[in-house]
Amino acid sequence: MRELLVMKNITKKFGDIYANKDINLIIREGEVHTLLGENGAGKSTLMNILIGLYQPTSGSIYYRGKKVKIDSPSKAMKLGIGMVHQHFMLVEAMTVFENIILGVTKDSSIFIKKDRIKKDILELASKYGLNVEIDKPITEISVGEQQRVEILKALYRGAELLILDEPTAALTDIEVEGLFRVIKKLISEKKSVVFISHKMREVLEISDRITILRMGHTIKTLDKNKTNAEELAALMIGKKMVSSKYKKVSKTKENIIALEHISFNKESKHNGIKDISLTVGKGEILGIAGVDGNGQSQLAQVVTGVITPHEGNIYLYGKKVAQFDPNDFINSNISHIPEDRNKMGLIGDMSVKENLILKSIEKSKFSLKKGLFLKKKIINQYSNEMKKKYDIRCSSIDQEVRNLSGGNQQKIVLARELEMEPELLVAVHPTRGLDIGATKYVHDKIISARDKGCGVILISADFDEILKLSDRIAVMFEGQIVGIYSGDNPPIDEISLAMAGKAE
Amino acid sequence: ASSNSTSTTGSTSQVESDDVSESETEDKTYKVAMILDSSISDGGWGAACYNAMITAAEKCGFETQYTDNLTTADFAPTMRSYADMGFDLIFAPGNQYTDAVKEVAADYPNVYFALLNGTVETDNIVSLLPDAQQIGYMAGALAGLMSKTNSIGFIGGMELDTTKIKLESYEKAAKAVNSNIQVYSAYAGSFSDSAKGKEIADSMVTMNDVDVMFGDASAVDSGAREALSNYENRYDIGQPSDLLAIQESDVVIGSVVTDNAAMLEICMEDVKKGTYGNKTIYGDLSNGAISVGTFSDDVPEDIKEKYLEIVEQIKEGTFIEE
Amino acid sequence: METVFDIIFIQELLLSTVRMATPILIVALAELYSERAGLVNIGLDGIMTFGALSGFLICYITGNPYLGILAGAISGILINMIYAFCTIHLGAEQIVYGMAINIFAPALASFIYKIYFGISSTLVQATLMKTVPIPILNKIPVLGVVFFNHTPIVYIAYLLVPLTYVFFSKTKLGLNYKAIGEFPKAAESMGINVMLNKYIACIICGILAGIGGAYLTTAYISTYSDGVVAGRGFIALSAVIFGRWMPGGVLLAALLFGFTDALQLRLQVMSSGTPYQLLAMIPYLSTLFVLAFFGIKKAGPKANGKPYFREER
Amino acid sequence: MKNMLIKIFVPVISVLCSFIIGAILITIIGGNPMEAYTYLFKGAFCTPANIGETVIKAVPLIFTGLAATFAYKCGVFNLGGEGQFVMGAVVSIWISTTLKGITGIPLIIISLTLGTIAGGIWGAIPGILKITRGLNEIIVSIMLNYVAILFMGYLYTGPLREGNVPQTASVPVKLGRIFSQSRVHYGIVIALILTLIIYYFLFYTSKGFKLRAVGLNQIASQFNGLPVKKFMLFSFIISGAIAGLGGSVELHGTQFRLMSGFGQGYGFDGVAIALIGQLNPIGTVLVAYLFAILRTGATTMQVGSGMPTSVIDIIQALVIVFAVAGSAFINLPKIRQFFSNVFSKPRKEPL
Ligand SMILES: Nc1ncnc2c1ncn2[C@@H]1O[C@H](COP(=O)(O)OP(=O)(O)OP(=O)(O)O)[C@@H](O)[C@H]1O
Ligand SMILES: Nc1ncnc2c1ncn2[C@@H]1O[C@H](COP(=O)(O)OP(=O)(O)OP(=O)(O)O)[C@@H](O)[C@H]1O
Ligand SMILES: [Mg+2]
Ligand SMILES: [Mg+2]
Repeated sequence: MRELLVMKNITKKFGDIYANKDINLIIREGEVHTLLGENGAGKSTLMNILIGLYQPTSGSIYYRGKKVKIDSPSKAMKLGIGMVHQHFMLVEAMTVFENIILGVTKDSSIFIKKDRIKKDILELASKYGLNVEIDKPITEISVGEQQRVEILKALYRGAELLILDEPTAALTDIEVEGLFRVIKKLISEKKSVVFISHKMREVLEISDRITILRMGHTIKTLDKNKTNAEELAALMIGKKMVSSKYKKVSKTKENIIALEHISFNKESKHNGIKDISLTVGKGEILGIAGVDGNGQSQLAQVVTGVITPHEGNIYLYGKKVAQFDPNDFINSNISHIPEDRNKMGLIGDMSVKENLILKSIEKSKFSLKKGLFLKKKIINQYSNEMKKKYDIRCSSIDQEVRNLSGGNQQKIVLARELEMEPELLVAVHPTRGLDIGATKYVHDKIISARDKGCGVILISADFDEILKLSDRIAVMFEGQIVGIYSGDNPPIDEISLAMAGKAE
Repeated sequence: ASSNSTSTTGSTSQVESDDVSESETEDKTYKVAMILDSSISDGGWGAACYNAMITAAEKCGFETQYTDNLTTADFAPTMRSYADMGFDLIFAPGNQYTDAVKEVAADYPNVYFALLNGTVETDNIVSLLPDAQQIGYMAGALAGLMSKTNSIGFIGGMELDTTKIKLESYEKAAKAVNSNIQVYSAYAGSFSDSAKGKEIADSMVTMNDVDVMFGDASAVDSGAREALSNYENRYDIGQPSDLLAIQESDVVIGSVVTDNAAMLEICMEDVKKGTYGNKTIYGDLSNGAISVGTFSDDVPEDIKEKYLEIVEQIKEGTFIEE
Repeated sequence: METVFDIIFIQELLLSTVRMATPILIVALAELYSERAGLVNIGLDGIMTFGALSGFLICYITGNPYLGILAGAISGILINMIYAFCTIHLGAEQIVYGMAINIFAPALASFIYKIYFGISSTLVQATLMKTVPIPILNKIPVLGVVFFNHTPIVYIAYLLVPLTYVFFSKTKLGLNYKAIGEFPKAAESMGINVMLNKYIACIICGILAGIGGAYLTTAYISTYSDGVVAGRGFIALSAVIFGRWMPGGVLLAALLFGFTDALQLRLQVMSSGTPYQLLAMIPYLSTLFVLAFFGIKKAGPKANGKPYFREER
Repeated sequence: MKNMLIKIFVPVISVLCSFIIGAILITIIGGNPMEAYTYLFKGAFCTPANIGETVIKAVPLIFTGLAATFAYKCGVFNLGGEGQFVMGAVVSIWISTTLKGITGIPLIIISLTLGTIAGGIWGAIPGILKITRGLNEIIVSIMLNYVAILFMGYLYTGPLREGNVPQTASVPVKLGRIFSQSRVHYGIVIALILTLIIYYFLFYTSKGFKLRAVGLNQIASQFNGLPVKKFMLFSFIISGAIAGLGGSVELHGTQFRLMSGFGQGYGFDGVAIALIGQLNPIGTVLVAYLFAILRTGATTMQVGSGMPTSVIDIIQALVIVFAVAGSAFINLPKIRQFFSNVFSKPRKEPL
């Protein structure tokens, strides 16, 4: 196979930090090349250099044998490089259609020839099986669909080299299968794909070759057929990793929370929840399985007091909730790992320290007289303790969390929520975007919280995760609970059908 | 620029005594400064006052300086700076400066202050008081005589006391010469928003058929004149300068001229003689501080004559008995 | 006295509304273009003042008001480049630079005027732009006078509204432009040149705000004095928010300001007993009431006011 | 250490730059820059009286600057400082001239307190409209500025007018002067104490911490149990109250009565000062003082050198332009990287 792209000795510094150091990467024509590495290893940075968003501190890029300087994304587009970014690059105020044609200069007309372009896009979409509702605003489509829009965007620009930075992080298994079909179709057309994922199963399924990055360095490039999951994991984190299997428990009698006929309907019929009744007992994990976009977010927000249900009641420790206010729920020992850590969980411009004590600053441990005096020393000491205990990798506890990698950000949320010693933990996509080490870490923590008697509502689009952790599994479809199954030897096929709305 | 800054570092409470002795020597160059809250290039009040100072200073041999566009909070500090800098006379053209003048004057007994439209008399403050009533009467009489529609207008900038007196006597005088006269008035809320002046005049003409206007709002008045120039037979009376003597206009029919220079001259002479203080210099028709400006051809001879007669009565105080 | 609902009264009121709304409309459109690219510019008053001065000056020198408008546009660009460089390239606080322009530009204008014209007891007059009635249309009763008997700048201002609408919702460039104010990083990753577009936004803003100022001194009145702009820039700023960042809305807002101000002046003339300050509050209070009644939750372009650097996360 | 150096170095360079351009300008119009700047320096620092004038000038700017700082810290854009400042003064003058039977310090205290409350109420209006009706606070607070100023105009020409000048009566009791040589009054003490209180509140109490959190990320704050709307309203009210107190202090300390132009421009000055001071109360005070130096110095410079007033405004604007550009410049990612390359030991592995 011919070489399509060569990155030679790429180095990128951010401030004092080397995000990439002397990285070498060769992409061949018609291959799926996977980048594997821990959170913060420098994968996204390297790809952002390739797409022209970042300028490398040093190093050179060769495309089809010619040395190129990619100084802007439009330059990359001209070369035929397209990228689906880890964080969606979608303009929320616009429709799917507008997002796809943004910045495209295919024909010279000033006006947008809507009907013709739409036809083109829909043709392209059906060719690759990317099903999108083209006239909907971005805010009204599900995460999975947003992902498809991102891919369509790149394809519509005619990418020959498509970079997919963690495209599967927010997708369900069914959606992942769809994505892989797209990738295979691209490969069959002699196009190349750079694929980034933390999920070993996917990596082994789709890749041709795998390059491992660790701490900004290239460790090794391997042939998929000549390696296995254990070797990859070991190369990635620099040591052997033991995967764990968790034991399941059965439901106790004591309910922590009980939902009775809860309904919430905000905008569209897809966006709400309907007549949900659930209980979560002490020391059990209730997994909520379902295709993302079936009301899971609303469910999580109802049980943490962020939104007020329109109908139905919630009982906490047997007492009816009168008023929905996040603070009351926090005071009732309910912890929340929200679905979007940047938007909902963390104050990006505040320090690690400040985010760690965001909820507990007025506790007598950290302050006197209702917060009139803060015990700064104790706060510092506590934060450093947390940094160690939860292995939060940051330059200091005073670093702004905005600048941390996703995994480390998630650890801060986890530390804050678990240190409250909650009686109910609501965890939404707790490992989205995390590497295998961090994922295992989060799983261990959730299990140990359960073992201490905490009830857990685990909402995840990752079916494997649900199966691995849940003691009971509830399936959500279009805002309703369509079935509850035991987590011990669950009927996987039946659940899958239920998730797709095909339960009998 | 000033050259004798060496002796001006005196503290607020007392100006150093050698300044005083210096002021008694003959070859001293006297200096006058003016402060202003609007712009001296406003083509109205500010410009008129500035020009008055220049004229008077040329006659009396004073050096001049000015600071314009001041905010209220800066009145006093600016005058202090002038006092510190060795200025002999400070000209504050408006009664809005009264407080600041009083305050600074108390701290600088050897610096003299001339307060236009003021009502204060102390050892070092002299008030200059052009007779606003006479100005209003003169404008009102001319407007009343000239109006064919029996509607006349008035635009004020801000509700200054002098403005209110002018409006009041404008109305009285107009009614005295033509009992059918209706007076319309409005305030622009500004001395500089010419566009608003144009709108006000326009609405007065179209809505109330006003055909003669008088204004006390500087640059706003020039906007009003522009509106009037769009119509036939609509006139404006100018003040405080003799507008037709400076610029041609098909709208202005005459001006009520206030000669602040004459009053300032008296102040400057007093400064030189060392007899400053404790008086109010009235400006009116009798001492020439107020006078009739150039007429335009639109004013018929008979009206002109009649008007000059009335002005004579105003001067005598017999026009409208109070 | 005439009745309030006299037809002439209404015609004159509307005519006055159109005239008074025009400078606000032009400048509000300037701000619209700026904010759509994520740049909040509160220096409109300053740019207008400088536009007013240079427009007047050129009109005075050449005797041609149209050259005056052109000069206003060019000087608007020049002044706004300070803002552009500091906020786009250096990512400095936009509000501060707006403030700086509001101090700087009027001072410079005042300075130039004094140097050039000296101090005279009347304001210097230049040529006033003539109205160009639109044939046939201006014969329509009432409306003909109200809408079709103005200077070309007025027509252009009102034409800009549909043009702006078409630009933002029907053209590719407009779509790309909007994306910059919403999510510059996404726009950049789509191959749109964010920096360039932001500069273009500043140029358009400078041109329109400069024209808005020059309009005052060449087409509205024919004199310049310090303070001619009289806070219209801030009203325009409000009009953009009021108009929900849409050209049609901005037009409505400008007309509302113009209408209430025109009405207020007429009320003053009619009722000399009422303190004028209370009547002068009408435009501001009615804006507040209209807003409070309808309530707008729209927040405007998402990245508005935020600096953008390509390599920042 | 290196940060401190840069932090001091850059403003100095920026101010120097603006002075150089100013000097060129002065030379062009035939002035003598050295002489002009000497006056500037003298005007601001030379005598106790001049230093006093500078402090007096800084007082209202500190208040409006703090008002803006407080609001911005909570993420709300209060552009209504001027209106709140004016309303504070309006209520103060009304109370202090109509309240019978109370004099001396108690009257001042009552007057200042009610002025503060008035500012708070005026500030609450945009806050309430924002959290209940979703109105943009910028437009509401700008409209309220105009209303407040017109209302003040109505009062001093109408009901509260005294004598034949359109202005109110003078306050019966004035804030005392601290030194005999200058007009500096106790307002500066109030301003500085307030600064410390705000500083302590924002950075050393839990409520201040939460308020900052709300200012930085409202959604996350809501998810983490912070009462977002309450904090926003609270910060509007406090911001307005600070400005109102400022108006009241200015009235009792320097102006003594209301007249045309009272409080003009202080609101926007405050916003600029707060932003240049990096939304830090202490920074706000320093920048307010710098503004005051420029202004008192500028008055003397103008008076002494006889240049048009506008030249001074131009130089002032240049100082702002350069000072802010300077600090923005060193905060540029590229420049920060350059500095870190120069100053720090190379080769640091990623985390
Ligand atoms: N714009 C930036 N400014 C400063 N530091 C950055 C920036 N982008 C990345 N970094 C740092 O560079 C390092 C590599 O980040 P990068 O996002 O490339 O990691 P990654 O391998 O994609 O991780 P993940 O799996 O979490 O996506 C991290 O330490 C990160 O904090
Ligand atoms: N994989 C998919 N294929 C096709 N359509 C999908 C897919 N996933 C979701 N959708 C559709 O996307 C639409 C919008 O979903 P959306 O995310 O807005 O709702 P939601 O997820 O229920 O709400 P929330 O985000 O609060 O969970 C729905 O019509 C949903 O059925
Ligand atoms: Mg990444
Ligand atoms: Mg969802």
